[in-house]
Formats: sequence, C-alpha cells, structure tokens
Amino acid sequence: MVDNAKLKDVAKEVISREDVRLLIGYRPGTYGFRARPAFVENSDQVDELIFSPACVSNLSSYLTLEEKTPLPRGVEPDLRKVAVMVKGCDSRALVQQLVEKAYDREHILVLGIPCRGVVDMAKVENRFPGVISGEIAMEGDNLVFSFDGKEETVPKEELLAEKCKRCRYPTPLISDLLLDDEVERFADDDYSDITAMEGKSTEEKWAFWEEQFSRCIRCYSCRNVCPMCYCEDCVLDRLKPVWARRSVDISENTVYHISRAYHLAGRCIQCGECERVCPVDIPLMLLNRKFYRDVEELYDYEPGIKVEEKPLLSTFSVDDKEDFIL
Amino acid sequence: MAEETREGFEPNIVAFLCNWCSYAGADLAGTSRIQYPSNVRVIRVMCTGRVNPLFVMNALQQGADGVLVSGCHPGDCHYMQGNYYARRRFTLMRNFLEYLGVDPARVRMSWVSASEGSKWKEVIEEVVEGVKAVGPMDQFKRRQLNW
Amino acid sequence: MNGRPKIGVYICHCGINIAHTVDVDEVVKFASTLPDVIVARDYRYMCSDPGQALIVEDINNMGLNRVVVASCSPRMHEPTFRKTLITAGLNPYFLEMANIREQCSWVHEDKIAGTEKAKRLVESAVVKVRRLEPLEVKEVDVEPSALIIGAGIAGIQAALDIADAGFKVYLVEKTPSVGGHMAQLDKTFPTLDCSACILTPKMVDVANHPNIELLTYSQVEDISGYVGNFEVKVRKKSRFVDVDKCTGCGACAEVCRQAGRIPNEFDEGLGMRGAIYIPFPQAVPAKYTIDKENCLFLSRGKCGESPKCQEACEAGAINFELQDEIVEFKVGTIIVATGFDIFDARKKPEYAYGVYDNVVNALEFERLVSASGPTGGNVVIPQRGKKKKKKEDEEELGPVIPKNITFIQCVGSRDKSVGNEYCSRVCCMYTAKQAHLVKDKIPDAEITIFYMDVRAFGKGYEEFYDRVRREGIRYIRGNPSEIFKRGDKLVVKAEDTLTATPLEHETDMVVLSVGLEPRSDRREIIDILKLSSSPDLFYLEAHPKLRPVDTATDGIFLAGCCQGPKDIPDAVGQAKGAASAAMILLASGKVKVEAQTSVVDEATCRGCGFCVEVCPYSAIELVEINRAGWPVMVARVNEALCKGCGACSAACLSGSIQQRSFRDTQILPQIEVLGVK
Amino acid sequence: MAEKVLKKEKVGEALKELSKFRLFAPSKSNGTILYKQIEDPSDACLDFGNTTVPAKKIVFPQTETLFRFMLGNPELKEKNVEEEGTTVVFGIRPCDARAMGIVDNLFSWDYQDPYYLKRRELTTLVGLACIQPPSINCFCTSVGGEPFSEENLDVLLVDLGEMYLFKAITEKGEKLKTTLGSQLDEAPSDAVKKSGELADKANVQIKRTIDTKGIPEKLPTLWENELWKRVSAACLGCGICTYLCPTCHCFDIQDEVEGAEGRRARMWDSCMFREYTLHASGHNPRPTRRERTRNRINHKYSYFPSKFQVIACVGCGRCINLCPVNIDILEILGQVVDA
Repeated sequence: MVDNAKLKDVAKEVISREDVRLLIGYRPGTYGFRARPAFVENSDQVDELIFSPACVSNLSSYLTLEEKTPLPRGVEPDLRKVAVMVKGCDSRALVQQLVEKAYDREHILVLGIPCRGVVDMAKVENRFPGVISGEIAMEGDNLVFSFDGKEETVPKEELLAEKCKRCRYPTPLISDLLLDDEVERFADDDYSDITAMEGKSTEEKWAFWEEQFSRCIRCYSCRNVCPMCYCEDCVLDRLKPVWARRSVDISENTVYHISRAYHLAGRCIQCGECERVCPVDIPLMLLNRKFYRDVEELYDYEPGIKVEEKPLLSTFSVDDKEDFIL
Repeated sequence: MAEETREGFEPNIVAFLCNWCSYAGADLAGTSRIQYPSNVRVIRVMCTGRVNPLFVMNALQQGADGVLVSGCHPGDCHYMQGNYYARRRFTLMRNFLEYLGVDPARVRMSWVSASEGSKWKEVIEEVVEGVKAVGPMDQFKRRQLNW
Repeated sequence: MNGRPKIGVYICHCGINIAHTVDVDEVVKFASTLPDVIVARDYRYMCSDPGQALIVEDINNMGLNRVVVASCSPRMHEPTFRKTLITAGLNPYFLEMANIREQCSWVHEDKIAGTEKAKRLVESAVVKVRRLEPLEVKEVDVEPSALIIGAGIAGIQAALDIADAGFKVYLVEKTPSVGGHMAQLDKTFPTLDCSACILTPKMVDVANHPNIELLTYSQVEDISGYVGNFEVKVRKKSRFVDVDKCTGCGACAEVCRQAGRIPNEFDEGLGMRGAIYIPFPQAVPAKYTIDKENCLFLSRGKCGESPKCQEACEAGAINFELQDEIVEFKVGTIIVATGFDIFDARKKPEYAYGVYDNVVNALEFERLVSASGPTGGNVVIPQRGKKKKKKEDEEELGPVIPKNITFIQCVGSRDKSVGNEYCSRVCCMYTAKQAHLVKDKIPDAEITIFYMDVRAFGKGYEEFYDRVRREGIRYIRGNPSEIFKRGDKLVVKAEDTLTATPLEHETDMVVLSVGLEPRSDRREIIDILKLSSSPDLFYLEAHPKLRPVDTATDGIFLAGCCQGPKDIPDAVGQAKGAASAAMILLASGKVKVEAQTSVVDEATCRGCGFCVEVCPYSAIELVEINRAGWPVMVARVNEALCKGCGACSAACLSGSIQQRSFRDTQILPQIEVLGVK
Repeated sequence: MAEKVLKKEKVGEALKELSKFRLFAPSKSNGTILYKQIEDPSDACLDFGNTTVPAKKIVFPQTETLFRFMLGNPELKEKNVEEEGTTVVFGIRPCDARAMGIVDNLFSWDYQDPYYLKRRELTTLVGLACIQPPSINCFCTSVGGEPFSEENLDVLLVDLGEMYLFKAITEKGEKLKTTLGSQLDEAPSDAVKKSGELADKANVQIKRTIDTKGIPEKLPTLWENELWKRVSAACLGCGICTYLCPTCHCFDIQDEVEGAEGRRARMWDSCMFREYTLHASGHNPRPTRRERTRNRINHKYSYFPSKFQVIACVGCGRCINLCPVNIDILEILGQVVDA
C-alpha cells in the first residue's frame, strides 16, 4: 500500500518544482467510499491527496482533456510539466499516448503507483449501502472498510474491479518516481469472457448486443473518459460527413459503438474506464477486449507497453493471416 | 426473416475496388464478356489502403446486404503496402462484426489482379451466393425507426 | 467555387455495346431527375469528336460546372474526358465517370437488371461529382545535380555517366578510397581480366572529372526534401591528414609505431597495416588516413616522444587537430549504391570457419590469389594473427602450400537456417574462377567443389564452367554437413547426392563460397531516406519488373548490390539504368506531381503521426504550428512526394487527412446511394 | 371517500389492465433500471430505487420526429402525437413527476410546444412514494420536494408492505381508479395513517441537505469566482448529468434523409458538450468545461428560477450518483453559499 504521508511529501516536493505546473492525483470523494481526481497547483493543496483502492479513475485522461483556449496576443503558453499519478493500468495509457505523440515525454512527470487493485465501486455501494462517508484500505488480500466508527474486512476478490482480476501490469510501465515497491504480476487474462461470447450463435450474439446497444443514451461518457479518445474534433460529432447520426436508435447506437471500438483497436489499454462510467451498464470492455484479444493473437501486439512501438494499424507484416480472403 | 422473403432475395452488395488490380480485373471480365450477377455495385478507390473499415459498417448501415473489398495480391500493390494495411484493418473489423452477430458472409475481401477477369466472376458469384444464404441485412441497417 | 453545382450527365451508347443491355433512354430520364443535374443526354459515341463537342457546347451554353460521363471504364477514357473539360475551360477534376460498359452492359445480359445497375452507377457518379473540388496539376523544378551514395563499381559508373552528361555529381564514399569490393578481386569471371586493370582507370576518372565532387571517408548524415529538391548533409570524417598537402609518398606509414600490427580491411585481415595507412596502393584518392582508434597519439594522447609520422611527413600534412567537417548541398536526384557485405561464415559453425586457419572465405581467398595481396599472389595457408606470438625457440615455418583444396558453395545462400533464402548469383561463377586460378598457380593441386546446383546463367558463363570442369576439377553434388580436423588434414563430411554415397573428403584447405548479404549498416540509409526493404532485407525497388531501379520515393534510385546480389556486368548495367533514370529528371528540369494528393485539416489534426507511419512515400511529416498561441504538432503533406494512394486517410482517426477526389465526404454519399435501393 | 389499495398480488393484473394504454414502468435490463413500455407485466419491476434515465424521456423522447417530408415536395407530414394515445407511467418517483411540472414551464412559455404538451395531456402519472430515499444523494427536501410529494402526480402509491395505498390525486387519477376498478380493494382503516407515518420517517432519512435560499440571487455575483475552475477541473464533458437530469430539456434539431424521404427530428442535447455552443466560425463562447459547468448550475439555480420562480432541480441525486468523477452539485452549491 502506498504510504499516504509519503505520497503527500513527494507531492509537495513535486508541485514546488518550478518546472511543474500541475499535479493530478486523488482526493476523498464527497460521499460514501468514493475518491475523485484532485488538481493540485500549489503545495497548500497537497494535504488532501490520497491513494487507496477507491482511486478508480485513470487520471491520464486529463493530460489530453485540458482545453487549450486561444491565448491573448503576447501571452506565452504555460508549457511546464504536468505531474500525474498513475496505477499500472493507467500508466499504459501514458505509454500509448506517447506512442501517438500526444505530447512530449518531458511534458509529464509520472508518479507511479504500484497497485494491488482497486474496487468496483458499484459492488462496494451494494455491499455497504447508505454510507455517508467511509474509507477503504487494502491489507494483504483483504479490503478494510472503515465507516460510522467501525471496520469491516472483505476478501479483495469479492469487491475488486474486474479489470484488476486480470491485470498483467500492476506496476507502472513508465514512471519518474515510484511511490511504492514494485508489485509482481498477480493475475493474468484468459479472455474467457471473449471466448464465451464467440461461442454463441450469430442470432444470440446480435440479440445480446441489440439489447445492450438499445440502452445506450449516447451521453459520450465512454468516449470522453477514455484516455485514448482525444481527437480535437471526434468524427462521431461531425456533421460533414455524418458517420453516426445524433438520433438515438439501435442503428445509430450500434454504429457509434462499432466506430468507438474500432478506433480503439490496437490502442485500448484496458483501463476499463469506459465500462466503469457507463450509466446504463453497457459491457463496453467486452467490445474493446475482442479487439484486444484478436490483436494479441493475430499480431502479437499489446498496446501501451513500449513507447518505441509503432501504432498497430500503421504497420503490417507480409505474413499477416489472410485465410478469409478470396 | 420469413422464408418467402429469402426466396428470390436479390442482395445489394457494395464493393470497394482498387484502381490498379481489381478494378482492372473487373474491366477485363467485361472486355472478355464474362457474365456474372448484377448485385455488386462498385466504388473505385485508388488503393484498398484508402478503404476505411468504417466504410464497411457504413455500407451495412446504409442498406447494403454485403460488402466486398478487393485489391491487389500481396506484394503487388501499386503503392507497395496499401493492401497489407487493408488486410490488417479488415481482418479485425470482420472478426468484430462477426462477434456482434453480423454474419461474416456479408463482409468479404479478395485479391483480384488485373489479369484475373475470371477470378472476379468467381468472387462475385461466391459473395452473392453467400449473402443470399444469410438473407437481408437485418441487424443495424438504418431503418425509419419511429418516424 | 463555382457556386451551386450544375451537372451535365452524358450517357454513351458505345454503338450497341452499352445500348443492347442497358435501356439508355431510361437512364437518361432517371439521371435528369437527380439533384443538381441540369442536363442529361445520350450519344452514340461520347468519346468521338462530336460526342466531346456536345459536352463542350453544354458547358459553354448552360454554364455546367460538373460533368458525369457514363460510358466505358475510367481507366480507358478518363484522360480523354478530362481534356474535354479543359477544352471547355473547366477544371479537369470536375469529372466523374460511371462505368456502365465493362462493369455493366458487357457482364449482365438481363436488360432490366443491367439498366437498374446503370442507374445506380450514374447516381453514384452524380453524388460524387457534386462534391468534387478543382485540383491543380503542379510542377516542381529539379536541381541539376545528383548525389550518389557509395563508390563501388555501381556508384562509380553511375557518377561517370551523369557527370559525362553534364550534370554535377556528388559521390560519397564511406571508406578512405573508392573502388568497393571490386577492387579487392583478383580476376573477373568469365573473361579472367584483371579486376584492378579495368577498375582503376574508372577510379581515377571519378577523381579527376570536373563535374564530380568526390567525398571519400564521408558519410551522409541527413537528407530532407523531395524529388528535384533534396537537401543533403554529409560528414567528412577527419583523416588527420591534410589531403591538399599529402603527396601519398608513404613515408609516414613506414615509421608508424603501429605499422604491421593492424589487420588491413582491404586484405580481409590477412595483411597488416599501421595506424596511418592507405588501403591499397591504387587507392583513390591516394591520400593517407589516420585510423583514430588505433593511432597511439589519438587514442592515448601519447606516441613515444612525439608521433613519428608527423616527423616523417615532409609536406607537413599530418594535423592531429583536424576535425570532421559538415558539407551541405542540394541535389535533384539520388542514387543509392551502397553495395553488400559478405556472409559471415561463423554463422555456419559446422564449417569451422574461425576455428581452423585453413578454412577461409572466398573474399579472403581472392586476396590470397591476388598479386597485390598479402602473399603476393601465392596460394598458401594463412596464419592469421599468430605470427607475432611465436615462441622464440620455435622455428619460423615457411609458407605451407596446399595441395588439396576444397570449395564449398552456397555458404549463407539458399539457406533458410541462416535466414537467406535467396541465391547470391555470383558464387557458382567465382568459385569456378578461383578453382581455375588455383589450377593455374598450383598445377598439381587436387580441387574439389561441393555444390547444390551450378547456376551459370550469364553470357559466357556456361562455357567458362564447362572449361573449368574440363581442367580436372571435381564437382560433387552435396552440401557438406561438417568439417573437422584429422591429423594435419581437414575432413569434409558430406553426401554425394547423385550417387547417394556418404563420404569423408580429406583436404588441406577449405574455401567457403560465401554469399552476398545486405550491409550490416543498411539501416543508416533506410532511416535517412525512408527506403523500404524486401523480405531478403535488400533495398526494395518500386516494381520488381518494370521499375527495377526506382524506389518508392520519386527521385531516388538504386544501383548495384544494395538492391540484391549481382555480378559486375549486372551491377554496371543497373548503374547505367539508374543514371539514365536520374538524368531524365535532370534533363527535363521539371517534374509533374500527382494532383489527387492528400491534404490535412490542421485545425483538427492531433499530430499522432499514424499517417506519417503508413505513407509509403515518406510524403507526410509532423510540423509544429501555432494554434491560437499554443505550439502543436500537425501532419503536413509534401505534395511533390504524395502519390495519392489514400492510405493515410484510412489510418487517420479524426478524419483530418483526406485524399482529394476520394474524401470521406465524397465516398460516403456514394455508399449511401448504392446502399439504399 | 374511502381510500383504495392495490394489493401486491394484484399488481400484475392491474398492469395487464393498464397495458391496453401505452404503459411504462420501471424494468430491469442487465441490472439497470429503466422505463420500458410494458406488454408483459412480469417485465415491470417496482422494487427499485430510481430509474437511471428519468421519466422525462416518456414525454420528451430522446429522439422525436417533428414532421416528415419527401424530397422535392413542399408538403410536410406532421407527427400526430394524438395517435400515441393514452399513456400511463406507472411507478414514477415523486421527484421525477415534480420535474415534469418544472419542464412544463419551458414548453408552454412563449411558444406552446404541441408535441410535448399533447403528450403531457395524454399522460397519467402513477407515482410511487419513496419509503426510503433511493440513494444517499437524494436531496429533494432541499429544493421543495418530498419523498411523498404529490405534486404533478395523478395517483400516488405508497408501499404499505402487503399492498400499495392507491391515492388518486387528480381527475386523471380518478379515471385510472375507475379503469382499474376490481383490481383495487378497499383500504384498511389505518392505511392513511400508516402512510402519513411513513412519510414523516422518509423525510428525516434524507441525509444530505442544503439551504438553497438566496442561491438564485447570489449566483450572478459569482460569475468570475474561482470556484468554477475548481469544481469543473475533473469534468469529462460527457452528457450524464444533463441527459439523466429530469429537468434538463435542451434539444437540437436535425434533418435526416433516407432515400427520397426525410424527417425533421429533435433530440436531446447537452450544455456540457463542446459543440453545444460551438459557432460555425469556430468560436466558442463557452470554450472550456469551466464555463459549461457554470452554465449548468446557473441555469438550474439562477436563470430558470428568475424566469419561472422555481429551481430547475428536484434533488433526485442522479447527477451526483452517476457522475464518473464525483462532481457533486451539493458541494458546488455549498461553495456558492460559502463564497
């Protein structure tokens, strides 16, 4: 577990540096067991910073989210570093952003958090409903919930986020400062969810997805939260040409989800944020992971691992499989 | 889908052909007066590398019952690599559409060279037969929903 | 541009070719109902003069600004109708064709179905033409000079040809002398003329040619730009010898404290040189070079009291302060002639190369038989590097003359186990030549050649092979599996595959006919010029048959073995081909560039570089722009390099890079009308 | 007048009866509670907190045709909402019903929106009182609502354990009572009293509260306050808080063409989207999430009350519960109060 006192010390040091403009970390949420992103601009603000299994957000999204509003003439842009706290999974987003030249490596200062998993907040809130304020800590293989002056211990696999149960990279793959000892890989991915879906008949598959996609309200939270979705102007918002109409129906929703998932092929780093934020519980990772598995199986490629890697769909091998081609 | 509608169902297939090989191959089929089904409508692009896999999705949404992308054989691309990029992109998109419940018979790819007029006919026949067998596109085709 | 689209649709009967299965009247009627169609007409032969005149007339009288011709394949008559538009004063790219002959009337007999399809194709052309934009066919000027990288025989030949044609040539060579591998050879097959005798005059010519600027001991550092306008940066490595003063007398080399201690690259390490050296006597330029790794003064800061070479040089040419120099210049075209490496036989450990002194590779053998070589042309068993280590009491052994010599072909060629599937094309012949040379020098030598197949495909080659065989040289078909020592002798274990007999063959010396490989430093040029490689890792030509000396990048050509193994006549032939291709550009002084190129919307481009990666022509680069005060990277297309394939458009996630005439906004409407029945 | 009750074992029958109308009730889909048009009563789920998407989508659909047209033909074919017929929303929470009343102001102000108003007229709202606040972020009592609020409802159901107290509030409610007829039973004598006790209990279970008095007047003075930057820093710019807000009512209008036929449709829009205020010129008067967040709060707590004398927020807590990054309107309002 990251020592929160040490975390604050490090943060204080980092934000005091002249070449650092902003530090993005976590702070306690406004209710329940929640934690939320924190944006620290000076050392007075570091005291609220924490890290706990409640820190589910992938903060790397914020590196590309910040608007660059037109600068008045004569005003120089503030190009100092942004420090960002990342877990293992989140760090892969940074790697992939660097692969895609979203910014220069010198632009960021990475505070790596070796991570043993974060909770699935929906499960937590189901387990402990109505809690106004509480904290979560990890002790060994248990999660300890403190609230209303009491403590409850739950084995972590019961409330861990799904993505953590198949996490291959618990220790950040890129970091300038590691906030804790490295964590050995404790899980792996067998893609059983994908193979199960693939095993269904064509009719069953579509029946499943039709139901999922018809729930979609097109709030775009899956896209906006995604650290890999950072186009200035998303093609799905365009009116010229129209790839997906704004109307919400099964056809447009399906097209939206195909486009979103395809645009993440070879780019999704499995942080699971899209699925986490979906208000109508569409299993978005079941889409992304299909591409992820195929890409790994067919092209021996895992995105977000190496900064020097070339983007998947900008490369090829003459030996790529083509058994379906006439 | 009722059997009656499948009976006599003439699918509508949109094909993207590269200018240098497959379009020329289709031209050759014409010059050689090789007869084949008229269900395929061609959009000419310079290279299969230009074909965004989202075109496939778009065609299926806009009413096509099947989509064909055809280019130069590997190694023969006029632009050297375009068909290799296309192959990767399409493999993934085809697998994905299948995963959603779109029959893979609707999403086809072929290599037809400028000299393969008769292969072009065979490809068309196979694609048309395949789409006929799975019937009209009925998943996410844009319908006049709640209009 | 021209305000609202005003479209004319022209449907061709093509005699009866179209009309017999397409109801042209119905198509005309249908076309005239389509949005923005001002006129729809049919004519017997649209491509005829009166047919074209019809279009011109309508453009002039009705103010048409877009034209659809529904006729034969655009691959046939698109250029014709583009010209028609130009005649009428319209931009030629306001044309779209519907192929209702090759892909409709000729392939569908059913008139109803054919007519229906023709309507769809016409509609598809109409919706596209509405959205087309005028394009400009641009020309760029060509700088009248060429860069040639590599001064082996291919580079030398290309340089001489271009220089003779009157254009400036920069010839860059990495090593201290021009000449390349050919200079190392003794005689050349099948004519047995002396390699040096035919090469050295050309070497001297490049040095003296008024149009050639020779940059030896130099390396290309960076190249930017595009066809006609390349900016080149070359590093002239310091020789620590002022070449203007050096007379090539050699006094320095004699006194060098390292003399005779450093293996000479030119002799494949069989001979020795000092730290200051000239690679071989006929080197061009005949100037000395200090090898700074081995020079005591340069590497350790101290060479006795003071460097002897400096004392010995009467011209005062030696200057340890000399620095590398960067030279920059512009050229219009580039020829890559960087050559090859020989296969490293250590990768076949069963042949014990590097283990036994009497296993040598063919290039080493070439130096052994050469009169200018370390043994003065005597074929002896080399004793590498051991001479100096001999114990005092040991008697100096005289040179050992091998009486039984064995050659093994296809070492590192046609061999998947080492990753080289290809045939190196020269080994069969040089082996025959070397066998012949041995026979010449040691008439009683027994010579055996193990081979897989003998490929004697060139002019006079089969005849030469036949002659060598008749000289009593034994050819055994079979690939040896092992070489080991038994007493003084080497034993070659093999199977004669013609008789299926396993055999152990005793011999004094084994020569490995090593194949040709891509240079180990091949990536340097790939990185600078963004060349592609074929699967064998040699540089890739633009088309294996019809553009064998071109690369994917306009204005860059290939010559010699960097593109694949070649013998000397082929290398020279290709060099002349590359020179001629380069001279077409240089002589015309202008080059036309593709109009249907890609273009970037810099407002939405996110600078990810996917397009840069996919572009086979290196036509796209990332540049920094100022976006409302912020520095951001965006892609930019060099229209002189773009070939209009559109791969970038499909790679772009934000739709920011679009191929002109094939934009998403132009293709999606086509999909729509073809999809909606 | 004797009160009626709907026994729980008769809910199925009742729904069956109501399904002759366009009947909507909460339904579980993949664990998510959403309103669904009910044909099979077993699809309905009355044991729920609150629906993820508010009932506004029934009267103000996310995508709605206004009229249809044929290309090249000046005739328009207007959507006839009347054809949809009587609609019953069964199990709407009091906050969502209150929200409809608030939105009514907007659609019947300078322009009488025929589509919305017709649909409202055709719709009967059968409320389900909150015995317990559905979430810890419920704060209806701070913005003029109550767990048992009858405002805007035609019927209020109160869960008494074995049965629901069926309280018809309006004429529409009475009509529905008649429709159900035999499905309803006489209420036990203590039912009303019990319901009152439950209401009192429910009121005090609302744990999060804020004193909204003075906020509408104060907000305009905080236009440039640095609080906006702070509270919006984590915002993702998605549409969750607005799409799922029962009072948010912004829409966009688009024409869609399908072959020769087309339609003009309106669809939900969100002020949290970048394109919401993006001009064709590229200029955006609300260029960042700061301005957009400020607008969202101001719209609900300042502009709307200044025009219609009611805060455009019913305290359902959805925007807090579902915000991916825990942006909390109560916290923001707290900061407004403290500023």
